[in-house]
Amino acid sequence: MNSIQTRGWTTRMQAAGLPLSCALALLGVSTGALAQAPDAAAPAFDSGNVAWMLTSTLLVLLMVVPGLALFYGGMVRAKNVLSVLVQVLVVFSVVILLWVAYGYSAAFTGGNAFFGSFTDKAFLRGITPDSDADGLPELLFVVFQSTFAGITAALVVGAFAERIKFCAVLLFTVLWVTFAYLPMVHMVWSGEDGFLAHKGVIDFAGGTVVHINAGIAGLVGAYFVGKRLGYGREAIKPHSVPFTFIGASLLWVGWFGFNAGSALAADASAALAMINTMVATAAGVVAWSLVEAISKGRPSALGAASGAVAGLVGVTPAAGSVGPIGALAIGLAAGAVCVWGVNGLKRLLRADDTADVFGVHAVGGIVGAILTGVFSDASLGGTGLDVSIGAQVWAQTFSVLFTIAWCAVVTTLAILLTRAVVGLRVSEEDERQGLDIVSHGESAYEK
Amino acid sequence: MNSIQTRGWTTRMQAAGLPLSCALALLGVSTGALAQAPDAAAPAFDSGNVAWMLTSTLLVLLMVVPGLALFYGGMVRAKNVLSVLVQVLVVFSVVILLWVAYGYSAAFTGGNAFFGSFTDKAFLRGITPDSDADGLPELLFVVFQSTFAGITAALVVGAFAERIKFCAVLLFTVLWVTFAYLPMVHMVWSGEDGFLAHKGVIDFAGGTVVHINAGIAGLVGAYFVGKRLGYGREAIKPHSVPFTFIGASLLWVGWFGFNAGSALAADASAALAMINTMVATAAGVVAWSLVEAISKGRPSALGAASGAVAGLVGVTPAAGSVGPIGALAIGLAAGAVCVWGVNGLKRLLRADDTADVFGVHAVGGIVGAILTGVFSDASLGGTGLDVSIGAQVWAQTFSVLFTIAWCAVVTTLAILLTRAVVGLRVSEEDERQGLDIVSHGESAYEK
Amino acid sequence: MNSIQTRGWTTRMQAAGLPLSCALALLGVSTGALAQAPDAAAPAFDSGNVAWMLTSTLLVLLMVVPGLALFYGGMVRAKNVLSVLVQVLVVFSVVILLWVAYGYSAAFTGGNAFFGSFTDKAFLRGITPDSDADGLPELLFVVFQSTFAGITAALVVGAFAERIKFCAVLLFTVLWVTFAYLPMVHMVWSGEDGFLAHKGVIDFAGGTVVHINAGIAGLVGAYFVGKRLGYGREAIKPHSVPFTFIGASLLWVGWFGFNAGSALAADASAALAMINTMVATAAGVVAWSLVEAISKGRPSALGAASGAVAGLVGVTPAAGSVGPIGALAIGLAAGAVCVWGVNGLKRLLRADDTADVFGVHAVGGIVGAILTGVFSDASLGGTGLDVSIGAQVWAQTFSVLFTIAWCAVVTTLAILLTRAVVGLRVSEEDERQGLDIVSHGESAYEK
Amino acid sequence: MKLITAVIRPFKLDEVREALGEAGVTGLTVTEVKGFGRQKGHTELYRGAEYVVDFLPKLKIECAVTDEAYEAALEAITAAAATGKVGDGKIFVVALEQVLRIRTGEIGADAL
Amino acid sequence: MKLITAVIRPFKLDEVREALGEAGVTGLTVTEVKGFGRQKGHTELYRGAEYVVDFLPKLKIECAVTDEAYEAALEAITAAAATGKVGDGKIFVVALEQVLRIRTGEIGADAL
Amino acid sequence: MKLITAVIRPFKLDEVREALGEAGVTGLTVTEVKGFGRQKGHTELYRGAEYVVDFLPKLKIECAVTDEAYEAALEAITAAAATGKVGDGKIFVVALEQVLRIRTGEIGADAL
Ligand SMILES: Nc1ncnc2c1ncn2[C@@H]1O[C@H](COP(=O)(O)OP(=O)(O)O)[C@@H](O)[C@H]1O
Ligand SMILES: Nc1ncnc2c1ncn2[C@@H]1O[C@H](COP(=O)(O)OP(=O)(O)O)[C@@H](O)[C@H]1O
Ligand SMILES: Nc1ncnc2c1ncn2[C@@H]1O[C@H](COP(=O)(O)OP(=O)(O)O)[C@@H](O)[C@H]1O
Repeated sequence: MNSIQTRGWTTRMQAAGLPLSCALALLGVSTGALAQAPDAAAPAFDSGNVAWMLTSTLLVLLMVVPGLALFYGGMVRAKNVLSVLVQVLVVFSVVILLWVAYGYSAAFTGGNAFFGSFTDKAFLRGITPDSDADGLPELLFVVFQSTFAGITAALVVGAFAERIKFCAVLLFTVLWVTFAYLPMVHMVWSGEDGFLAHKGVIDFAGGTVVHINAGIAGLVGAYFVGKRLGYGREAIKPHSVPFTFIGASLLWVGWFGFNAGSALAADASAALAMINTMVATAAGVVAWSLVEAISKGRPSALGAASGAVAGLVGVTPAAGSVGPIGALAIGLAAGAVCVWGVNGLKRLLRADDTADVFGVHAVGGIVGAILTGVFSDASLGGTGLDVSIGAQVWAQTFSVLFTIAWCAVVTTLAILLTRAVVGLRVSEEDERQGLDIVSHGESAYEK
Repeated sequence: MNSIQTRGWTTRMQAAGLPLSCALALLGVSTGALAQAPDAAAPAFDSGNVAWMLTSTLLVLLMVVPGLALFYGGMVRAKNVLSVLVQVLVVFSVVILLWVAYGYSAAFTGGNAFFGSFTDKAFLRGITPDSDADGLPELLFVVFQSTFAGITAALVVGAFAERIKFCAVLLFTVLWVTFAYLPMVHMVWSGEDGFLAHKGVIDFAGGTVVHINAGIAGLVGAYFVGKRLGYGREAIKPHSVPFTFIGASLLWVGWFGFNAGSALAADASAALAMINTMVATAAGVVAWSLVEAISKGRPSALGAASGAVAGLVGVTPAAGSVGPIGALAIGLAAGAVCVWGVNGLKRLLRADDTADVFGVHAVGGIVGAILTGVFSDASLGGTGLDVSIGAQVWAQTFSVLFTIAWCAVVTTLAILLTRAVVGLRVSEEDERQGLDIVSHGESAYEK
Repeated sequence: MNSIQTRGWTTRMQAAGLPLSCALALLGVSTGALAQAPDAAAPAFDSGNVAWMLTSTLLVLLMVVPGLALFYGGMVRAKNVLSVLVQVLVVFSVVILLWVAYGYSAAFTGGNAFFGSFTDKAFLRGITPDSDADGLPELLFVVFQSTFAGITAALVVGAFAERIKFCAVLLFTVLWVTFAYLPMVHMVWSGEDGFLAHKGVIDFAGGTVVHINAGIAGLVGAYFVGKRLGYGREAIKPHSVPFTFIGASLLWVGWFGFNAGSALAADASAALAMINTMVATAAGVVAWSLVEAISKGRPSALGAASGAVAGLVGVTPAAGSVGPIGALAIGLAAGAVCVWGVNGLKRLLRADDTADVFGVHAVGGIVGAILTGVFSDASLGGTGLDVSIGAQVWAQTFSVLFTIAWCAVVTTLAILLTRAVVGLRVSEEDERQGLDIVSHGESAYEK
Repeated sequence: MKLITAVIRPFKLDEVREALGEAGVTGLTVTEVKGFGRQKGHTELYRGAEYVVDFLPKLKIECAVTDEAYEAALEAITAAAATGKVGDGKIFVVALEQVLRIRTGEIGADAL
Repeated sequence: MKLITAVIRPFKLDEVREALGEAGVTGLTVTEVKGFGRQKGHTELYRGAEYVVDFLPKLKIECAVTDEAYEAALEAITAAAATGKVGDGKIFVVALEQVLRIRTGEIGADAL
Repeated sequence: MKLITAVIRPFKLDEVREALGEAGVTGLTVTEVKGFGRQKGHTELYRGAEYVVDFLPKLKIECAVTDEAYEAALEAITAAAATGKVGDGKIFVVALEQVLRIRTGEIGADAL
């Protein structure tokens, strides 16, 4: 029933061309899409599913601010904590706007196996409150997914914290989201024709799309941005482990929106994702603590918090298809392997990845992605595979490798372009003084 | 079916008179309203809507504690942080009790165009778990709305933080809620006969009722309480910008309960409010940061956090009736204008509004209220207006002006009365030492 | 339809014996329970109820981390804050795993009046995503209840913070949960045949099971562990009252999941629990502040925060059966009595219960448990009692006494065993240096 | 040369610095300290535990001056830091044997 | 007059203050410092990064005393602050040329 | 004996400590301070309020040395702490009348 108006809008769009219409849209002019009141013969959405997806959406926001911001912010020195908070908040906000502008369209409309259309649903045109996306209001699906885009981009900034220019972060983010995140979503989640969906990958809530993707970007970014001054010589300690702890806790709490929300309904599948997420995280905490206790003699708070995140990352692709005992195994594995990710492997890689985005998110993501192929099998307590465990593990491994390759290439190009246009690092003196004062004109704490 | 008991209760009420019944009620005596078990032939409430409203209620609480408390608490000096936290918590709690005692009744029962009845549903009499308020359990509606009353009162305290007496805050709160907040709710939300509802104002979640109202109270209060010692001479810096950041983040997260909860259902309207709130906030962050970057050279963390709140305030009245692009425009406008609210305008007004309650909540609220009249129009992507844009803008403007006038008068009287009864400010020496020790006998931090 | 696989699993279990199957289960081998996809002829769960229980589950997690962790962590000295955070997180995680392993089974399967079966549903065997527990997915019920077990164990650690060995905490936790928490759940919540359920106790969300239980364990534990060095001589102040405030706030927010979630549905009962929890907590804040203002001259932030928790504890058993005015009375009573619990009574008891687990949780729990027997009566606004007020108060009192006795005995044995096996306290020198460095190899803050 | 150490009330810092500036002192070093003296403290109460806090927040200012500037500096501090109430603080003076500017290696009065 | 500066273990503060009080010293100024010396530090570990922390928390106490009170003050501090284990700290004494009480302008021993 | 007090840039601490160690100084005490001098500060902006921050974070190092070690210590600090830019800091030297090791009661150079 909105068709006439919508069509009129479409016509104006085509006449005016995208740039003009963008400008108009930003000025609030000429967007007639929602003209009908939502209750005029509105389709009946299931209120329980809507309730859960509303909740899930804000839970993912909670993961980013204050969750992730604090998780990272606590790990840096007091002179840089605000720079991390600003970066996370502004990156997230920019990506939300980008998502509305063309991100949703490019990720979730038809197109080819790698990209959707950048214009079909640009500025959400044609979407009204009554628009239905698989039984949910499409606007709700749009906003739920927008938070995924936002958190993935925000995850990356942990890797080059404490020395990067703020404008470099923003330019890089726009490039990276456009060419690494959007196509990954399209390939995995946009439907059967997506490149990796077609290969049969299981990625319930974003093991490849979100975590491996962000982790690889972090590693590549950390290489190009270079090590922090004094890295490996001076003591560069977290300025507030309690903040990191709060952040990890809120990541856990919010992650239920991420994982159980990915069921897109309040049903048995969401319940399964819920318990899996709880169990895997607890297992991640226990595993990391145990490995630390055995290898270093003392389990640490930063370790226990990191173990929670490792468990969460690990269970993300698996949450909807493994059983609780499978989740337990994945949590234990992710927790244990990530200790190595931030120790032995990190020393090997010789990159200064400030918040170990690679060591936790990429490593935990890879462990989870591959074990998803194992524990989803019915014989191991999962909801069942369409193919053999071997075949599924191969599909998972292929997706991991493909994600690594795609993301590494895009990140490299994006960061080289960023370096060329605005430069990557602040001056040595500015780095000593701290980004809070230099880039943002503030001090975090005052006595 | 509760009628006999309820009637008996009513009779006793009338016989005993309010004061006695209050006392009795507090002692738990003579309140027979809930006598029936809720499942005895209970009406079937839609579980999805109930789920979302339960969630929304706790989200608004999250906005207040710890959200608003931290947002404000981080902005004051370390010697006053606890006083802010206590004020927010106790003010909120007192208002909850006041709401149960007579607030809900005065706001939401019949009465005239300005006030409901102070006694009809005093102490929630007659309301049982089965009572239905437009399809929701009335008790749920009562508790949801109680949090709105609580947060509005708590918003005000940011304006005179760091020098006001604690008992003054409490006395002022009771007066102000009774004579400024309750009538505003009644005028806007209690039904077609409310004074401003009748004028056709659109205020989905509380632009006038909550934000302009609180902002004006803050400004007037700040004038009467006077400037802090050393204001404009000494450096009075936020003692913990990270706390303010956490607070702003939790305001954002909780605001979904505020805005999407105002749909009173988990439906398409809530979904619309959800995406609008997300987009406007992101736009507020970006706009404030951009204006700061351009005008001061450095976008700040306090600024980005303030931008989020400005965007949230701006979109509050509009959340249910504009489209996402309208929300984007409102967020950008609110974010940008509020930078001026806390800079140029603030210098002009010469009041020491500690946490810029006026500069953000009143200014952002006015921008939002007026633009709601614009972007709700179908031609601009909204759900449609009953009148022309011009007429709607006038209705919005009238409501704004009326709110300012009503609130300014009530606040002045309330604060003069408070000054007469208990005094407003602590002594100069006490102010130097800090309210934490002087008024609350504690220090916030110990090394 | 899962019967064959499940039976096969059972057979292997019996053949292999529990230890081996545990090991196998941990390795993810041989757990075929979830083999069917959840949507294959799945029962239709009410999406609204599921949505609310998903939300409630994560709310209880929010209470623990970061809620309780911060509430306690803020109260200790800066040199011990991480030890508290780690203890809370790891204790919670261990209990989640224990719950999956045998806790759920021992609590909620048949068995006798005191214990369920430790093996029937060990490792959740036989439970699939489609399993129904009173209209909810059983897995959702399992995970919701797991958080109750986790928080109860975590509550206890506040009592012996700042001097206990980390391994002692863990060993004690496993023993205590197994022999104090699991049977209490079974006695109260597993059905009509549970020992205390049979006596007619009303304990909606865990007054006896959770709070009195944890409070008594804390007191007994504090006696055995002994006082902190310098207790009563040196100033041992909270290192961050704002953290404690944030913690209390998140406890309040999360407690809605605890209390309203205990309705196990999004219905009128949940709505009643919601408003009761809101009102009682506000009353607790006001009562504690008032008593402090009158007796000490200054209401404190730590006091207001403690009052919130006292109100929450008090209303926990009552939330589903009293009316809002009854909740108000309980909140006032709990708030006021607990001031005495942490002052006069504490001095009397001469135990160094670091975070007043006894003074708030046991004392508030007892007040609440007994008043529940009063205000649940229809004549006082409750949903009605099956017996006279006197009889119900006796049932409540009996439950309280029984809980105290059972818990005191189990705690004593558990702590003596722990002392014998790993010892309870760190050395004097280590206690001076602080547990963060000594037990976890970290410092919380760095400037 | 003399090393002047003054313990003052925290909120007096800016005034003292300006006064010293006018007296020709161009550098100083400030430390947050806790002072114990005649000035009365306050009590704090955390749940059941009451503590008397005797150590009050003060700032310690150290400045090295030439013998000529010495008197003026003393007067400047005294004038700027005084409120007339107990707790205004004290000034301590010791003889300075040597001063050195790290950047240039200059020594003595040149280094000030 | 002498200025006594003592670096002590933090938890000894109250005892030292009392001992000084008995020795007739009525005022002192305390600073949180980090000390490096013979006492061994500890290691901290944050994920992969291990740091040896050599600087340990100490308190620095400064008190100005008359020449007569000097010996007693030294003994008081030594007695109260000693545990006999490495890291008890040190006392440094310098000559005080002048003392001034800001509130009154009194100088010399009167200002103490 | 001398008491050397050096105000340095915070990030130079480790280098200075090592240099002092090589010069035979085995103990020192460090305090976080704020310094005011020729080095320019920066501005901070909180919403509408702009502040010029003139006090910059510095570390103050105190070490007691024997008269023999004195020169070497001074040179060690100067060499290790210098960057050549304004703000490198200063060194102040006063005569030390007495040193006492609390643990043993040793006095004089033995106590160092
Ligand atoms: N003998 C002393 N040695 C070192 N510092 C002192 C001494 N006496 C006082 N102070 C410092 O001076 C501050 C002010 O002293 P106080 O006796 O309270 O007031 P007043 O300076 O007005 O006499 C104290 O807090 C303490 O820091
Ligand atoms: N030469 C020195 N100059 C200044 N401070 C010193 C010196 N030597 C030791 N200290 C301080 O005294 C503290 C204790 O010294 P340490 O050698 O550890 O033990 P002890 O005092 O028992 O010999 C150190 O932490 C440091 O603060
Ligand atoms: N006269 C002085 N008395 C005490 N401290 C001083 C004095 N002059 C400088 N300082 C300290 O030395 C630091 C560096 O001094 P500054 O003038 O900025 O640079 P430079 O040391 O290169 O000349 C200051 O921040 C301050 O802490």
